[in-house]
Amino acid sequence: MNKLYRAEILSNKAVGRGYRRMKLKAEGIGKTAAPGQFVMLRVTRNLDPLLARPFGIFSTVSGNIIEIVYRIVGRGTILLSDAGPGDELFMLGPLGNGFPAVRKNAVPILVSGGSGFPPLYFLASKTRKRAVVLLGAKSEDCLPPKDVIGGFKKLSSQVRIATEDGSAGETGLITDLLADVLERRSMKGEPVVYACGPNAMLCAVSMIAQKAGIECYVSMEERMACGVGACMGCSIHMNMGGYSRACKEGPVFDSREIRWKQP
Amino acid sequence: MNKLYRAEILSNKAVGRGYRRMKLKAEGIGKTAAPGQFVMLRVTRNLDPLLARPFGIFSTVSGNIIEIVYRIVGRGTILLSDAGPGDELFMLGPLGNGFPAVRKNAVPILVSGGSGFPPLYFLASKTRKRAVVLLGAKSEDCLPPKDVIGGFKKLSSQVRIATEDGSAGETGLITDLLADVLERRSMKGEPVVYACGPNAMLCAVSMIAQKAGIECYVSMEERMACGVGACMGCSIHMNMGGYSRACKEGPVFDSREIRWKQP
Amino acid sequence: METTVNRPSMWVDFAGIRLKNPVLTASGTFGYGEEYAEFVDLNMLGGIIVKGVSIKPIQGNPPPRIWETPSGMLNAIGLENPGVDVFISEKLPYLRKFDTAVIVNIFGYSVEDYLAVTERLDSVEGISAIEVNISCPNVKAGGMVFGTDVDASYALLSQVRKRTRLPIIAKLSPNVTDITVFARAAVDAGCDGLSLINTLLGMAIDVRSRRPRLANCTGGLSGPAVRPVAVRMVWQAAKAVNIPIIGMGGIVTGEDALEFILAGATAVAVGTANFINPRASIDVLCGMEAILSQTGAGSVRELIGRVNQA
Amino acid sequence: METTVNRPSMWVDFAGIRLKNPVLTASGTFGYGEEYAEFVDLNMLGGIIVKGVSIKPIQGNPPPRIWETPSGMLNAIGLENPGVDVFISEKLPYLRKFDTAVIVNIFGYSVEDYLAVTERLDSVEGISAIEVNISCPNVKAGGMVFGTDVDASYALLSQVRKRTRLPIIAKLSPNVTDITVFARAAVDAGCDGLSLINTLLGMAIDVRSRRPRLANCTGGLSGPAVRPVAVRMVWQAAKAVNIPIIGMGGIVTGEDALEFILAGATAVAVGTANFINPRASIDVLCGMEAILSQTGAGSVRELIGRVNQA
Ligand SMILES: Cc1cc2nc3c(=O)[nH]c(=O)nc-3n(C[C@H](O)[C@H](O)[C@H](O)COP(=O)(O)OP(=O)(O)OC[C@H]3O[C@@H](n4cnc5c(N)ncnc54)[C@H](O)[C@@H]3O)c2cc1C
Ligand SMILES: Cc1cc2nc3c(=O)[nH]c(=O)nc-3n(C[C@H](O)[C@H](O)[C@H](O)COP(=O)(O)OP(=O)(O)OC[C@H]3O[C@@H](n4cnc5c(N)ncnc54)[C@H](O)[C@@H]3O)c2cc1C
Ligand SMILES: Cc1cc2nc3c(=O)[nH]c(=O)nc-3n(C[C@H](O)[C@H](O)[C@H](O)COP(=O)(O)O)c2cc1C
Ligand SMILES: Cc1cc2nc3c(=O)[nH]c(=O)nc-3n(C[C@H](O)[C@H](O)[C@H](O)COP(=O)(O)O)c2cc1C
Ligand code: FES
Ligand code: FES
Repeated sequence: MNKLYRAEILSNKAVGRGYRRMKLKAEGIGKTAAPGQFVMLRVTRNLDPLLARPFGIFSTVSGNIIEIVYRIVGRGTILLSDAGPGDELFMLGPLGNGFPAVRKNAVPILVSGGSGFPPLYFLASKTRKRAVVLLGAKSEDCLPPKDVIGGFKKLSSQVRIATEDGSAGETGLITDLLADVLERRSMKGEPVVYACGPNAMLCAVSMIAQKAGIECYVSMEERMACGVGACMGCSIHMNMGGYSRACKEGPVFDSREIRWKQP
Repeated sequence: MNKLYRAEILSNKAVGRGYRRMKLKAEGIGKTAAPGQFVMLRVTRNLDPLLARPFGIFSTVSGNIIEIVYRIVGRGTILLSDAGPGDELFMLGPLGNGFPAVRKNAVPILVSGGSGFPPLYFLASKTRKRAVVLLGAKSEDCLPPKDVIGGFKKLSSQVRIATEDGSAGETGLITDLLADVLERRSMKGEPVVYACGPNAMLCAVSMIAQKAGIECYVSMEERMACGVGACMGCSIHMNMGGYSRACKEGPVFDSREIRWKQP
Repeated sequence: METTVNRPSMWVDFAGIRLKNPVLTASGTFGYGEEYAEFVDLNMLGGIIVKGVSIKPIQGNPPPRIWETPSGMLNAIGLENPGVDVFISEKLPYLRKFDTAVIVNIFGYSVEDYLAVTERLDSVEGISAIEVNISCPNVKAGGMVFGTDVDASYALLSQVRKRTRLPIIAKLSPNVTDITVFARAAVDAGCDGLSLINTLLGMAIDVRSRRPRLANCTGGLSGPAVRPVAVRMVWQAAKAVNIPIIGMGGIVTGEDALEFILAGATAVAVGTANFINPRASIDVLCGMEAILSQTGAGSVRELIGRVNQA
Repeated sequence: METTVNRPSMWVDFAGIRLKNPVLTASGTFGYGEEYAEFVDLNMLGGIIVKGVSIKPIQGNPPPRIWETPSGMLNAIGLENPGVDVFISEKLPYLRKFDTAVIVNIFGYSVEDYLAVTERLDSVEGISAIEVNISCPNVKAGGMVFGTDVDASYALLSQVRKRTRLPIIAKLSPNVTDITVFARAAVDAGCDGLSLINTLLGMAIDVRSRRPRLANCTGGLSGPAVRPVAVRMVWQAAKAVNIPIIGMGGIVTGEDALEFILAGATAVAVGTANFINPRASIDVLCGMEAILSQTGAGSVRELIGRVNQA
């Protein structure tokens, strides 16, 4: 159930590549949090910047502690990076619908573009099935922090990296990796794709999955004001027509439900 | 000359009675600062609260370090109290016209109401003449912090305290103290009053000085936006008609120049 | 807390509707109640003004629909809603379970639309009043035209008036030269109350992509940034007419709300603040009570319109 | 810094006045230049729009004159100024020492007042243009009446037009239903340019003393809070008329300024931001240059009105 907390910051450390890792303490938050769900954090007690910021849950350290990993990209995340242990933040969550549970016969393929990895990391750590992890970025410095990649390696059967400029891993797009993995079908069981990243990348990934005729779940990013389904600000265009709310029906959707804007 | 600084906070300590003492480092700020002058401090890098806050200069620790003593009364001063050593603040100053130099034959009588003491403390510490210091407040917890009162005692020939509720010092208004001091004329030399505090109190003080036929200089508080004479927001009604700017012609005025609003 | 020592009386009479307290939630910022029911005991609210409903379902505008601005936000939701029938069959029954006034915000693209929704609602139970939105800046075809043309406003409102026994509240646009003209027109049309302000028409541009931040190009500005404009308009309108006013625009605290009451509002609505704090409406109520008892006021009613001009 | 690699060309032609760059300072927020000369090299500015001058000296309103609001401020200065003669004899000579355009903002309480100031200024050297303030919300007798009545605006502006050879810029009020009507009226009256926006009429109340925060009761809202409204109005006006526009309202950064340029402004003015940062005007200029070169624009002129609507 969604809750409003005054969460206490336990730690807020720079972990490289422009990312920070923040531990937040709030009674019971860790108990219900599921992979793909997110929290809304207010970054100031004043009125500018006004809106709370959404962040995917990266891990549950305990029943009362969650962790987020965020990238400093603007005023809100700069303020967040100024906060220190002991400071309190208004936090709302866990919010939204996460990834569906990984089925017995399924082989999860986690596809992360840019800073889309946090919910996938949570998923990898929560499912017993060893996942195939594909990490893509423009260049090395846009990849997840090293320790996060290390974590993925421990949690998965295989981690493959692609950068567009070849500064790390294989040169090319993450979609190339996905296509390759699906061709080989090296793993036994039903491959299921779980993806998070920029919408253009999610669109491409879902097309590949569709061609391959396999399930694909995507976590969508949209600007949010309320995070609880009230403002209708975070709408995602649906195939059935009309819109769904990323914060309420999403952020995770079956990729086939979404009306993708072809670039 | 006024300067715009990125001042570094050296310390920001609670000193009791709701006050904090902040040391600010800025190249050369201490060299020109005169008693009665003030600085404008921005309390955030964001846009709410928007305006800088004015604070009188309490002391010059060195040519590059000044000190202010501020009371936490609202959002801006709360933010200020959150700042820590190493943080930088946009600072403008020293601003305005301070108290006229204390003449040889003069006996300075410093009259402080509520949180009006900082510029008077600076004056006391800068003049060789030993001053008579009168401190008034509603109740004990509205008096200057203990260490500040201690400082006044070192710097002056006499410190008298009055509280309206009698919780400290003599019971009554500070104007009673002033009247009493002036009656006695115990001190040799020309008494000159230097006052800072709420406008109503400054009005009363100047009336007494006028009756006694002695000079009286008052530091006026008015809301300020720019602090440099551009916005015309801080106007003080003058006897000659029209307005003067507290930030530019003031904050210190000869009390006879001001058109007091009689309560 | 002092506040509980002698709790001030908070009920107000708004056009014959007795509200247990003056704190409502603003249309479009509180859904149909459900979304916030897990954070707020809806029974504590003076009332809920629901998201605008139209005769037919409306999809709304393409995203992006919102953008943050200094102490405010722009929105161009485009009045997405499931239509009045779904509202009545699926949303209203839920709201009726609570002991709070339900005010239904309506709009349309034509006079006929407005009248059809009005008639539909007139026949159902559990509605305290209808708030007629003649001021949505985000619907090209409708809303705004009425809200910024005084004759059109009058014509629309007097027709709506004829179609229902329910109290009707005209929600006015702030995007006008003289709010009092529209306030008087609403009175002449037989409205029982006024709501103001709706959002100010605004725009933001991404200077790198050179595109508007909203797919709709322009949107409605709300939040604390607009409060001074809202307080001024409520003050002007309250001096001009004798029907009660629901004041809104940037209310975040009880102090903010009392500014509107002193300016002449009988009730207030909390909007954007719900987004940054789901319990904002309750915090506003408690804040009002605290200040009232600190200042020794026996009831909130004493303060309505009581700003004393020096 | 990248910016210096290939510096974009920043000059603009504003109604025949060549500005070395599009960054001006807004009337009433930069005094007559002196106050900020110790922080800013005035030669770096595209121009200075001076504090409004009237035919006779004006004392202005009693204090308090200002109040801070969320991301903005209210002011009711009441157009305090020493009068046009003192301006010409004491302020102008100082300004003329700098290599920057001097635009004189004027106002009055009657048409005659406006015309008298205009004629007085027409005869002196060193003035690039006259900005006619028909929109000050803080002067009961004058200003606003013209600014919110299109016929009065037209009548006033066309008379002013006849009294001077100098380019005249109409400073429009944002407190109107349709800005384009007033923009067109200014064009018809023979104005050479437009300035918008002036402040939005607002109000704030001290809920404990129950008094308005400003002695004048209402005041003008300025600062970042109003920017979305200002950008929208500049965009609407730019589409409606072909004379150049000085865009202003909440500009704090170069990015903010470029929003106005893309919306259709040829130049911009920095106002309230000067108060929170005396070097704001220069920071805005540098910020614009930086973004222009990052985005590969050769000149600021390329961007004027170039917002592309999806
Ligand atoms: C469901 C969800 C989960 C997310 N999880 C993470 C995460 O785990 N780690 C992480 O680093 N980032 C995550 N993001 C993106 C994160 O919310 C933005 O980076 C952040 O809001 C930027 O705020 P800012 O003030 O620093 O940037 P600014 O650009 O200054 O923000 C301006 C406005 O745009 C909004 N905004 C900016 N970028 C985004 C974005 N990508 N998505 C949605 N709104 C945006 C902000 O919320 C704010 O309202 C997530 C976004 C969503 C919707
Ligand atoms: C020349 C001068 C010197 C001052 N010196 C000191 C000092 O040495 N120590 C100290 O504690 N205080 C001093 N003050 C008062 C101090 O500026 C205010 O306490 C402070 O601005 C309060 O800000 P806030 O945001 O916490 O309060 P808020 O009430 O939230 O402020 C709201 C607005 O009102 C203004 N404001 C509030 N109180 C005052 C006030 N008393 N005078 C002017 N503006 C005010 C603020 O600047 C802000 O714009 C001085 C004021 C002036 C004009
Ligand atoms: C996201 C959003 C949606 C809104 N939808 C409606 C609506 O459907 N009908 C309406 O009359 N007003 C609508 N409004 C306007 C609000 O009801 C309110 O008048 C305005 O936001 C000012 O109040 P605030 O500043 O407290 O938000 C909406 C406002 C927002 C921010
Ligand atoms: C303190 C103050 C004084 C002003 N005085 C004038 C004036 O004399 N004439 C005028 O046309 N505009 C005046 N303005 C309006 C500004 O020129 C500008 O149009 C408005 O403030 C919006 O810009 P900003 O948000 O950047 O301040 C004044 C604004 C402020 C804040
Ligand atoms: S963010 Fe408000 S509905 Fe999704
Ligand atoms: S604060 Fe601006 S003129 Fe004094």
